[in-house]
Amino acid sequence: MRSSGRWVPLVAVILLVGLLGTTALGAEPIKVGLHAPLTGFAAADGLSVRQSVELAVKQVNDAGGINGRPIQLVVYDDRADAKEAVAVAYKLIEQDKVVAVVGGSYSAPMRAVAPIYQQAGIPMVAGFAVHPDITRAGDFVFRCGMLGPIEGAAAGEVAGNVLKAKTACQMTMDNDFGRALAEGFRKRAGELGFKILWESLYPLGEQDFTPYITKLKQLNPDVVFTSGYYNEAAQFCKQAKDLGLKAQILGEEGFDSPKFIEIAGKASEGVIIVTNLNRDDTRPVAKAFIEDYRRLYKMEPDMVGASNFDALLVIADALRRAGSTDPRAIRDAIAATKDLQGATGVIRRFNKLGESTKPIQVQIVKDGRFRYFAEVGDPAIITPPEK
Amino acid sequence: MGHDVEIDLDRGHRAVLLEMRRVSKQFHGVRALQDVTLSVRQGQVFGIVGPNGAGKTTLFNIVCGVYPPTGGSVFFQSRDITRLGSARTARMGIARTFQIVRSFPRMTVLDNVLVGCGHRVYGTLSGLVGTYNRQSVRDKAMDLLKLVGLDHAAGTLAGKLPIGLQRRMEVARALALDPRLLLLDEPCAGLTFGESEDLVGLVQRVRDGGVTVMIVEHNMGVVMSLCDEIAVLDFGVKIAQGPPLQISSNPRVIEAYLGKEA
Amino acid sequence: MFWQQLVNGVTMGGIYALVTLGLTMVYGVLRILHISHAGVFALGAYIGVVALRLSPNLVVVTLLAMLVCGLVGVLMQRWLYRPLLGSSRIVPLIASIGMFTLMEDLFRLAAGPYVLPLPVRVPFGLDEVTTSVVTGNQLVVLSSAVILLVLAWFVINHTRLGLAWKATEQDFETAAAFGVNVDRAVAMNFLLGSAIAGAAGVLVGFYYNSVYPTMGSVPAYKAMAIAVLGGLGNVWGTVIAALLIGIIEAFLVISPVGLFLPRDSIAFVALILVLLLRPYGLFGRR
Amino acid sequence: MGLYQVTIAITIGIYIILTMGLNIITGYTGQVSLGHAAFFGVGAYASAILSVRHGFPFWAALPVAIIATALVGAVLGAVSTRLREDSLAITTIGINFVVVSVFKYSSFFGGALGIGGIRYPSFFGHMLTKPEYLPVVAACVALGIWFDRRLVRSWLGLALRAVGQDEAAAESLGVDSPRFKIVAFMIGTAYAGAAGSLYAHFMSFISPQDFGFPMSISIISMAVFGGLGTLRGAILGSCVLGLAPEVFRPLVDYRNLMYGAMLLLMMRFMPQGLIGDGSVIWERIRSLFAARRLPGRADERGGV
Repeated sequence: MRSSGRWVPLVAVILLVGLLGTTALGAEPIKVGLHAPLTGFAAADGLSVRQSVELAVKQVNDAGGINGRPIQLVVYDDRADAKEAVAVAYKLIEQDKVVAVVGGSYSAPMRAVAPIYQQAGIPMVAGFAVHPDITRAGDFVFRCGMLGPIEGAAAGEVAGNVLKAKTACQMTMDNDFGRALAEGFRKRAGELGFKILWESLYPLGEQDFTPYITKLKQLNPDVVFTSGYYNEAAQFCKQAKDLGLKAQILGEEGFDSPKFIEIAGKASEGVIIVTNLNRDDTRPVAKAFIEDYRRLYKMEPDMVGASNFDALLVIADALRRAGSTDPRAIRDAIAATKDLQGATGVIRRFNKLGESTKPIQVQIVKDGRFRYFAEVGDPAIITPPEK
Repeated sequence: MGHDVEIDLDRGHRAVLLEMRRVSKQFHGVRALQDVTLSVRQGQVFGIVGPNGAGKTTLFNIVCGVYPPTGGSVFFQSRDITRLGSARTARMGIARTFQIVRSFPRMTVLDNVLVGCGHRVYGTLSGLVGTYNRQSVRDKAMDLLKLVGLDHAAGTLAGKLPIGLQRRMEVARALALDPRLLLLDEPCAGLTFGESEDLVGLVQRVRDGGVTVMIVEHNMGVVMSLCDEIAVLDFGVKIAQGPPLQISSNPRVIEAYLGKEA
Repeated sequence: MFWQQLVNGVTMGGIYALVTLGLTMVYGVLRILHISHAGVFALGAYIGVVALRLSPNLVVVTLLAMLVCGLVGVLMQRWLYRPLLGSSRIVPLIASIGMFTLMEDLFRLAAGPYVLPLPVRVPFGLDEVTTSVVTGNQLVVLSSAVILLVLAWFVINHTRLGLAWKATEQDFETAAAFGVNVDRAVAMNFLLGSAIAGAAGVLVGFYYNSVYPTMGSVPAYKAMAIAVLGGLGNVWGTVIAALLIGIIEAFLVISPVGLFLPRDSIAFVALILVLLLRPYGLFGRR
Repeated sequence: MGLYQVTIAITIGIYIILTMGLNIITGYTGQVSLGHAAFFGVGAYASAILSVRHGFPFWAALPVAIIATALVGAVLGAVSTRLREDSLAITTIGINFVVVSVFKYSSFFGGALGIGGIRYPSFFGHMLTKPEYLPVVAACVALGIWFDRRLVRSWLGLALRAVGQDEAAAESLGVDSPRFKIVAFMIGTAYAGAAGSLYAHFMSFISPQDFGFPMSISIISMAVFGGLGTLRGAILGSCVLGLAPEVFRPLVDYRNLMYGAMLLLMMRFMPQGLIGDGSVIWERIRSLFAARRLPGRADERGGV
């Protein structure tokens, strides 16, 4: 051990010079933090989030950054665990001194860190986490994605008015995401008057849906609204086709991933989902996101990535308008966001609670690709609660 | 299989400490003990002999309450202890050693003996919180270790001692219960002649201290020199009981041990 | 509807049996809770994905997976468990958990966090056969499970190796005393147990057409519960317990009880209830 | 000390209390519990419900949570007396799964959404901030250490270790092991209850998956990593494995890999744990002390 001791001071000097060197060249970077579940059960979503936000940063910096200053992204893995997310939050605030944060993780960690960012006065924009309490933490917390109940209500709207279903069943994934969606769907079904024959609850990570489908075949509803992430969704559709379930399968943003189509194969044909990424979107921002993503990462983008891509755009747009990196100014600028062109649609505005209002896209799988099917823009459904 | 009329040599001048009435025990159909009746008097060294698998250790385990008999009952100081668990029988004053030595390997020899000293406290709640390593208790434990010649090894971990020394520690640990009855399960197994001699001396000192001893042993030399009375078990049945001389000449005992003459 | 549910249950039971079989065999011989067995199960699925490049035929892919997983099992036993036999019971358990976490992350780093499909070609187009009660895929899983279980039954009950295992199970020293090469017997035990787990990995990867890094985590602990439920070390008790749990889950999940009791804890609830009545499991012995 | 360091210190303090509790159950009394996180959860939920729904202040919620958890622990203790080592280990896994699904399924426990709005303790009207919460946790850790030292020196501690090392021998010396196992579980789960309460008030929001089986694995890994059966091992193990995720954080993608590898190599090459009884490092430390200490001290009491 002793011999290497002599080298340590020398190496340290070289490193120091190196660091100083880089920052001196470009204008001082603006540090933005990112939470993402890069390992653990949610590693796939973590990778989509990280790749999409890094793409957004690249696009912003290529276009001259924020009045000449580049955005520097600081990413930490929270394994979708509340304890780790709290440690990540303080590290971002105190050590990395970020001016704003993209909340790209699941509901439990995001909910645990929202009050921390509120107290520290650092604006956070959550991507796809659906828990209602996240934005209730205070005025520094915003959300780009949809609220569970709103998305569920949109699915109810599609089932009732678009598909004219008379009977439906719900296959609800048993976590806060699944339950929030089921609640929205149930409420909308009540309003539109179609009957829910059966609501079943299945565990996260479930693979064998044959028992549930056998019962669904017996009940034979017009529509089955299923909540789940892309692996559960693909298993459900595949086994439903194998067992010959006739009902129209209606999914949600969890289905929205190329992996769903790849695994479900032929069984994904004709499945309709409510989501917020429209593949046939003609708007340049959405087109650029989809094409750049495919070119850079050689894989299809998904909703999880898109909603966090937008969260970064919201922060970048606010930084430009605020013209300063003072977190309080950034927060005010975010709150004043108006008709921002995002990959997931036009973000009209953020309400007092920090929830965004966006029309909800409805996609259908045709010849192995998501295509436009409908859009739910009725303010009665898509306007988030104010308090 | 009738059993011999019990010859009560002492005409009862010493009280009966332990009595087993028609005790039998079955393990999944195998009859380990069948209708065994015997009584041990205060201050005796009572030997139990018999070929392997005769049910000697089963008898010990029943007396100590490790498991209840399938039939019959056991009395200690004329109190029924048949269904009492091994912990409660131990606290009543029945101590034992094991055929295969069972020390607390990761505790020091001293701590091993101290576990025995706690018998007054284990039944209570308040007593449990007191510190166990008090001077008075440690002195008592050290005296016991001196008795078995292990006071020099008090600080070493029991697991590190050779088997012979662990067995001696087990005796000291059992004596820490201040027992009225001490059950020794093949204490001489694996010992050298000299070590067996020491053990005989030790048992005699224990007996002189007023402790009644029951001993299961194959080493007939030890049994003959130590025991006042001997019971012989064969296939779970008591085939003879009496003083050593009378037992060694009993034809049925010889037959059980050496098989029938051709 | 009843028959279809029964088939659903038996299919899941078959999969549980294949995963749990290796676990019980290993426990029988080494008395070790081999949690990284589920890592071997997932490894089998990943070998399946790699083997697809050589040949799309399910049988070829399964055999390759069995071979590799068997060897990995033997390596684990040699390198990890044998040196730890002396230490306290909990140490191999924690080492096995460390190994399992390590394997899951290695899969993620090697093959990415995403779910990979396993589009194998099934001989005689068995998977296209679909009747009202049994789907093609279920037929494939059931037939493979039967073949593998019969293979295991034959090895355990009718070969010298199986006899050696029974001897080693009773007591290491006495078995060695009677000329059983204990080391080789234990290694072969791991070989067969791990190979079957590898095959189960391919089967599950095919049945759900999905292979992903954490596919082993639920089977890991559910298989443990089933192994104990069947009586630790009792191979056939475990297979029966696996089928029972598969069937109970299929019927319980769609009943109102399903809303209170999540599927994955049914095995544990059953375990706790049985253990209170029979501390050694349904068919276990002292 | 920034809030980042305070957060880590509080988290490690909570881990130490959990690991000390498990060390009493598994380390001293030899009853393998792989479901300790369930009791961490019982303490957290008890404290959360008492403070959010019934307005209990932290100082009242903590003791009640400890007692409630100890009672639930007694039930597990009773179960453990009927089971043998391996089936007990698996059953504790089962209990972990079942307890978490009770939290997740019943609306009383807030279901999958968990419980939020758990207030920080207030001291004479002043609500503690996070840095001021650290001394509260530190005090609980100190109390836990003091109680452990008292326990190890008491007859109860001696009896527990006897049961842990040879149950039949302990029975033959008057120790009725079922009763003592239940007491061990009660004490160990009481520690977990305290940790749970501290965790709930620290995070101000708890959800079922915080108390799942992976958490139990972390706790037992810390105890075994430091050296099972020793207080010093529990403390060191909690610090090392508690800090590992932060130390490895820059290795963003390889964190889980390093954790698994560390556990595996540790168990493979140093089964006694870093500073457990009989471990190379501890022997060297002791020989260091022994050299300086007056030779001939009669005994070496149970693992410090």
